[in-house]
Amino acid sequence: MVVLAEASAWSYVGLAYGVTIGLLGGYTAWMLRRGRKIGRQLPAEDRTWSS
Amino acid sequence: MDSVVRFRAAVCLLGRFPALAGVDLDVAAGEIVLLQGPNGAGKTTLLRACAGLVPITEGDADVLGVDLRADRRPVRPLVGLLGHQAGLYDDLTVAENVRFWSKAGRSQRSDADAALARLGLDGRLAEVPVAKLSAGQRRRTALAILVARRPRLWLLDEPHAALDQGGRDLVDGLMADAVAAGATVVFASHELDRAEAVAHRSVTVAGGTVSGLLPAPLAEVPVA
Amino acid sequence: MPELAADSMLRDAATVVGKDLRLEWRSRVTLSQILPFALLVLILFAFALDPDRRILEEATPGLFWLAVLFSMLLAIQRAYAVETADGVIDALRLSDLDPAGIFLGKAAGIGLHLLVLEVALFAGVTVLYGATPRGYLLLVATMLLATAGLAAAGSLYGVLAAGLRVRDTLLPILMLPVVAPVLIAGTEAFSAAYAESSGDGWKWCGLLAAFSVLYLAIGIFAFEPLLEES
Amino acid sequence: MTSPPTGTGAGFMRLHPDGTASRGSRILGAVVLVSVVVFLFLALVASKPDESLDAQGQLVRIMYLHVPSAIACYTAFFVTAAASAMYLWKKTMGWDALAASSAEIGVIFVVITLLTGSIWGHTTWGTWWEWDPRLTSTALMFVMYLGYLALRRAIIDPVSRAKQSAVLGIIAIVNVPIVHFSVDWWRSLHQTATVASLDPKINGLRLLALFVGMIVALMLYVWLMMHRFRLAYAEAALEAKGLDLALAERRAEALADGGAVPASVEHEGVS
Repeated sequence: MVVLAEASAWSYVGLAYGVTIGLLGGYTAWMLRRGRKIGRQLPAEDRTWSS
Repeated sequence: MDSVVRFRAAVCLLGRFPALAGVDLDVAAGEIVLLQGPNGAGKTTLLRACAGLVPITEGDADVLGVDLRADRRPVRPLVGLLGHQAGLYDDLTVAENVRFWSKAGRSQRSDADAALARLGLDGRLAEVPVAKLSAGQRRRTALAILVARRPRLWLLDEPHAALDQGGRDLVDGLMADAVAAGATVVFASHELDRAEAVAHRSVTVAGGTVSGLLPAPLAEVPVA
Repeated sequence: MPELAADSMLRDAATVVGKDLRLEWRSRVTLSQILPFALLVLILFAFALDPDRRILEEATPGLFWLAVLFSMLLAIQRAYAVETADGVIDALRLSDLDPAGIFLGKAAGIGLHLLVLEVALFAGVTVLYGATPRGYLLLVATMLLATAGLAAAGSLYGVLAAGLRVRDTLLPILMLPVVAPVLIAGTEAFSAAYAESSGDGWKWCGLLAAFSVLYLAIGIFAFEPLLEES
Repeated sequence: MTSPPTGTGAGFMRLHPDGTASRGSRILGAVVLVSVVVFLFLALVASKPDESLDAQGQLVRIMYLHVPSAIACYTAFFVTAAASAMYLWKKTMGWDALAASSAEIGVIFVVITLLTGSIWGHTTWGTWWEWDPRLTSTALMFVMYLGYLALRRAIIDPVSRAKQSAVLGIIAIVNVPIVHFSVDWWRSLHQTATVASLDPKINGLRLLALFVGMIVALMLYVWLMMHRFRLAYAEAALEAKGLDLALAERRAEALADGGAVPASVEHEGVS
């Protein structure tokens, strides 16, 4: 098994956490934004959840 | 039960387009009914709905005692549909196509051969691949399949189109024969002179609704 | 006349496969287009890898099944192109044919075409790559079982994609991940058949058999809703 | 971000008037946010690096992402299959929307699983990709569900789309174990270090971090599903709205005595 320097290991860990947070954050932002755009076109009584 | 087709406020969607927007239609057994109306009025969809090919999303629809809203498949073996497309395998010969489709419709081989003869396809033409046929000859082949299957309800979409004089007379003869044998015919046509001569009555299709002499006035259809 | 459902299913399958073979006999699309393509793939593999026979010989099992998969895509597209042209699919829905019978008939048709392709490809790898198998029984069993699985999955995914405008591009991405196990199992079983001892080969045949049975079963039940909507 | 003019609730509970949030989703969202902070603290600060034999050192922290996202994506695809089966039974669009939403979120989690697995693999094998059975079968699963989403995009008719993708959604889950087994057998022939080899050496705070990671991933999945499902539902409702209008327009054609017919209606026979 390849032994890595501490700093190098942390950079891999940081990359993994960064990628995960970035992906989930990006998807969430897209989803919420699109939800508002679609919701705006729909009359409030059809949005059964927002009561 | 004399009613073969009974539609009440039937709505049919093609994707998001309401091809039928509340159709009322009654056809009694033994009738020949002509559907007339401009292109895009919904004639083709109405015929396909009667054949159980497209779903009815609202209203009631009953064909040959089958409730199309509940399950539209049981009606299919009972009807014969001549659509814009002939439904033929290009690489097979005329006789092979007719024999395959009549076998698929649980008809005997003798029925297929008789149908070929009836449509004048039993000679040299029988062994010609469908791809090499003219539009009129394709139409005749499709009609031969219908004849071989002996449907109880004939649904013909522009049956006179692409046919020569002899072919058109043949189609009129087939409709008369079918009714004489106890079947019912609904057909769409633009050739009103010829069509009105053979039809018992005609109804007008427009904007996905039906208005005609009998028995469903447009006023019954809720117009938004 | 009361009739067993299985009987009418098999009879309809026979009607459909009979029609498909007749179509092939008249059009010769598989023989004159797909078969040359399959052999061409073998030649291209040689260009890509090495003219050195040793590498080709070692890679023979994998290349064989890869060539089968590529030609299979064409065979499926051809099998359903004839059913979607000229409103034929409507005629199928209007017919009395049992959808499960249509599924089995199409699968049998695709399977027979695949077997012809595989025999030709086998001759191809023997001549071009110089690979000679040791265990013929294992080889034949692998071919038959893998073909059954590919044909069943192909018949099912073929109708799924059949009605779509993007069918030619969608079919490979739907189909290839699904048949990846066949590629793996076929390759491993062939490797065993080409090696001294057939060792693990039969284990892979078991996987192929399970795959085939599973997809035949899925197809018999799932074909109807797919035919209805395509 | 301007604050919404209207909307229910106050403070952090104030909901955007047009959005897909509800009281429930907002509360769950707050819980998820807090849990994420707790998880990050556990995963990156509190837990010690792996010093055991065959040690991973700090790299074990990648596992706290990799394993939970794998579990979330399997859950998501299982929900897709279950909702697909329910659709075929009940034929209501809600189940279709559920299946579609779950598949999309599942794909996001698969991507995370693959990327974190690959990053971990690079430290261990020195290459970004090694033919590890778990990673390989996950990659195939990823492509399979991309195909599922592609099929959904390719079909316009809502009912037809729902039915066909429901069938595919069920077939896809049946495929997962087959692919997994075959890839497993395939790689067991030449075994190397696998992603799986890590699992047993996790204990103490490391185990806690992994466990909290799983809980957070599943909660996040549920929260995402609440929003994504409502979005899908709103889109379907919007389609249905257009329908009433289209029906009225269509009927008006009948009255417009020989009026112009839209060209799009010309080939109505093609379904």
